[in-house]
Amino acid sequence: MSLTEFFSMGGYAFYVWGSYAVTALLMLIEVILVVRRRRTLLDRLGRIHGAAHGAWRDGAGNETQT
Amino acid sequence: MALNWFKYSSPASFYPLAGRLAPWFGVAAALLTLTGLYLGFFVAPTDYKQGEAYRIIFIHVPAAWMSMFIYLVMAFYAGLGLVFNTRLSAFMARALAPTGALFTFISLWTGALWGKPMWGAWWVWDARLTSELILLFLYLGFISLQAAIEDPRRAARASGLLALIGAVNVPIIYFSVQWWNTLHQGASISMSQGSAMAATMLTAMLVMTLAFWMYTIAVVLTRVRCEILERERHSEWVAEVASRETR
Amino acid sequence: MLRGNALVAVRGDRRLFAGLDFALDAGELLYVNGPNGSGKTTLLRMLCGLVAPAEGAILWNGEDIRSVGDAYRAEMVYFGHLAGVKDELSGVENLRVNCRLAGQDPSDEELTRALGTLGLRGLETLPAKVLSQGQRRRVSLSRLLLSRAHLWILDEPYTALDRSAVELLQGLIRDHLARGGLAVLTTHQQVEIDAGITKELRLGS
Amino acid sequence: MEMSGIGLLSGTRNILARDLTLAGRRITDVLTTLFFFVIVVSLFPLGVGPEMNTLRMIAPGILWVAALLATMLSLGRLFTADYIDGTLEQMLLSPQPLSLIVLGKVAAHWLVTGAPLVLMSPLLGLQFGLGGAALGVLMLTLLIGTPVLSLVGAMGAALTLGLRGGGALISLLVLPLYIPVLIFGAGAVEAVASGLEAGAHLSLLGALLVLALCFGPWVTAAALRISLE
Repeated sequence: MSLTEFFSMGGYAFYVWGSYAVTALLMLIEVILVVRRRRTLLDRLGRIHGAAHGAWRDGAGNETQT
Repeated sequence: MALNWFKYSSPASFYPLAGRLAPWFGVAAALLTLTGLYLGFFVAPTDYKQGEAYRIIFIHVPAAWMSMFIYLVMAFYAGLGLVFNTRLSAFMARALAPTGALFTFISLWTGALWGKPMWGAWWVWDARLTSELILLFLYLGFISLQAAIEDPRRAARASGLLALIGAVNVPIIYFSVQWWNTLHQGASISMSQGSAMAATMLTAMLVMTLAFWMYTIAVVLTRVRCEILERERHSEWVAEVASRETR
Repeated sequence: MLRGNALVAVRGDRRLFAGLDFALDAGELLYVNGPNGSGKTTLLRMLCGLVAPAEGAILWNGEDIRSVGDAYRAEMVYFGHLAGVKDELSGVENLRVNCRLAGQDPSDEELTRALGTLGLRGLETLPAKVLSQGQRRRVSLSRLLLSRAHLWILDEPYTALDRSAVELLQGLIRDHLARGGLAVLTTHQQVEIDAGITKELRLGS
Repeated sequence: MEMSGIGLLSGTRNILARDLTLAGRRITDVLTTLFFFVIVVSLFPLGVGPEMNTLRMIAPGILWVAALLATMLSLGRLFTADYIDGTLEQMLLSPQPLSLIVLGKVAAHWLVTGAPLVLMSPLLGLQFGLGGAALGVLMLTLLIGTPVLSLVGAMGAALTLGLRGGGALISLLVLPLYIPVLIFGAGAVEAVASGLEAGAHLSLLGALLVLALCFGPWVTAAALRISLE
């Protein structure tokens, strides 16, 4: 089986690779989002605990965006 | 592994445990995915009826299974949180929802891409696809309700109750959709009909399912760690963690 | 009779109070004060069983109010910020609905008399939407007159009441305490109640 | 103690009577739901075309979906007024079981929204060329099905109480749960219209009603306690 043959998937390349590509992409996005959420969270917490304890309270929790 | 359940049901002690476990699940997910893809693309034979297009099932079916499993696990944690008032269970339910919705969407997407070459239509009102669509609505309802409530305690309890209502209704909805489908003689997407599934196909599918599980656990553990940090940000131990991990 | 043990209240992310203890017996008034946002209303809603304490327990005759349930609610009346008066119903109808919710079924005569005592004679059959804010509070307060509850929980009851209504309400509380009832009260007005034993609970200090 | 003499269902009856009185004095609310139902159903022929055979075929689905939407529209009112004026708080503090009070409220809701739909449906069915037997079954399915809509809708209304954008949210929560009722309800009418038996549909619809009656008020009561905390 040649490489082109493999990628053509017997004429169903669009459907097969479309499925796999979107799945991979969505999972990748989810991982990136989760990792980024963790980074920003730790970043904020670190800044707060460097300063006064509890500066980051009240409201929706999205202030102190210095 | 003799885990002391009660010790790890407190967020403060679950946090480091989850942190140690998550990378291992991530590695397991990657290895299993590679194995599954190898089996699916190079070992499993071409289906004599559907040609190469059938290879979509190696993600379609596992994703569909995951979407239902995750809903059940989520409802289980939600129930636990409501009955025993444990915060960790509520965090788990909340962390599971986005991944569950993701798999539901993937199963719908791949279902459409599979249906087009097989039935000549992007969407057929097949019982399974329809149920999957409704499941997506249930996930979205859960996520939106949680997002709409500001008080974290009310959000956890209200969405927990909603997850339980959903879990009771899922079998009823599934049964009614099946009934509706047979009455209207709709198309049925089924692998088992006609083509007997080769053992290697089944193996590849199971390996991919396992890979999705490992992925889910890794992502959910990481997300639950974020939840814990956010909710407990005023406590002493979070202050310690923050100063340790940001350095 | 009513005990609070090591109560902790959390609202959203904020800890309103912690380690709060109090005890209240027959004929005693608990006067809860503190600045805005110190958790007065939360404490009172906790005492009703509407809000669960984050930690600690509230005991009625030695039993947790959460396990006593309906029997506790039968012995308690709560008067909060919201009047619980329907615009479309008349004074008598409003009072009757409220009494029935509390498990009582007073006659028309009793209802009219209660409303009359609160200075609403002649207005009993008008829909509540034509009444003033103060008059609506009076309609709502009239259920205290018919209530046989042992425990009164009153959150800012003097709001929107005129001088005479405040005096009337003070009289009601005084009589209630004299009969051996219990009352929990928050208020911003400086109001003296010269009956029974008054205990004070300061929040937010 | 004072409770003796007043029956267990007195809480249900009192609230039912009160809500009916209130609905009587706010009659426009009742009519709004009914008119909505009539208008939505009447729009379909304009969109689909006046071909009677097509209309007859889609009639059960349209009438049922319109009934679903009309019920949805009225759910926002179920607890909101009582929540805003503080009556709901008093209901939670009542010594009577909250689930029975909820049952009274749901019964009133059905009487002012569901029941008029049931009565109006044969007229609309005629516009779509449904025959006598089909009209009868249409009424019967709505009679059994609309109480389920009220009972299930009450759960959603209780969960979204006082939230911003509650109206849109409630449809997202409740509509998926309405699907079985829609399937069995419309299915029964369709079966009869094409000369088949509808017994199985009707029994399943009845089973849904029993299930909703047993658990609905209880779950709604739990949701109300969560929402008012």
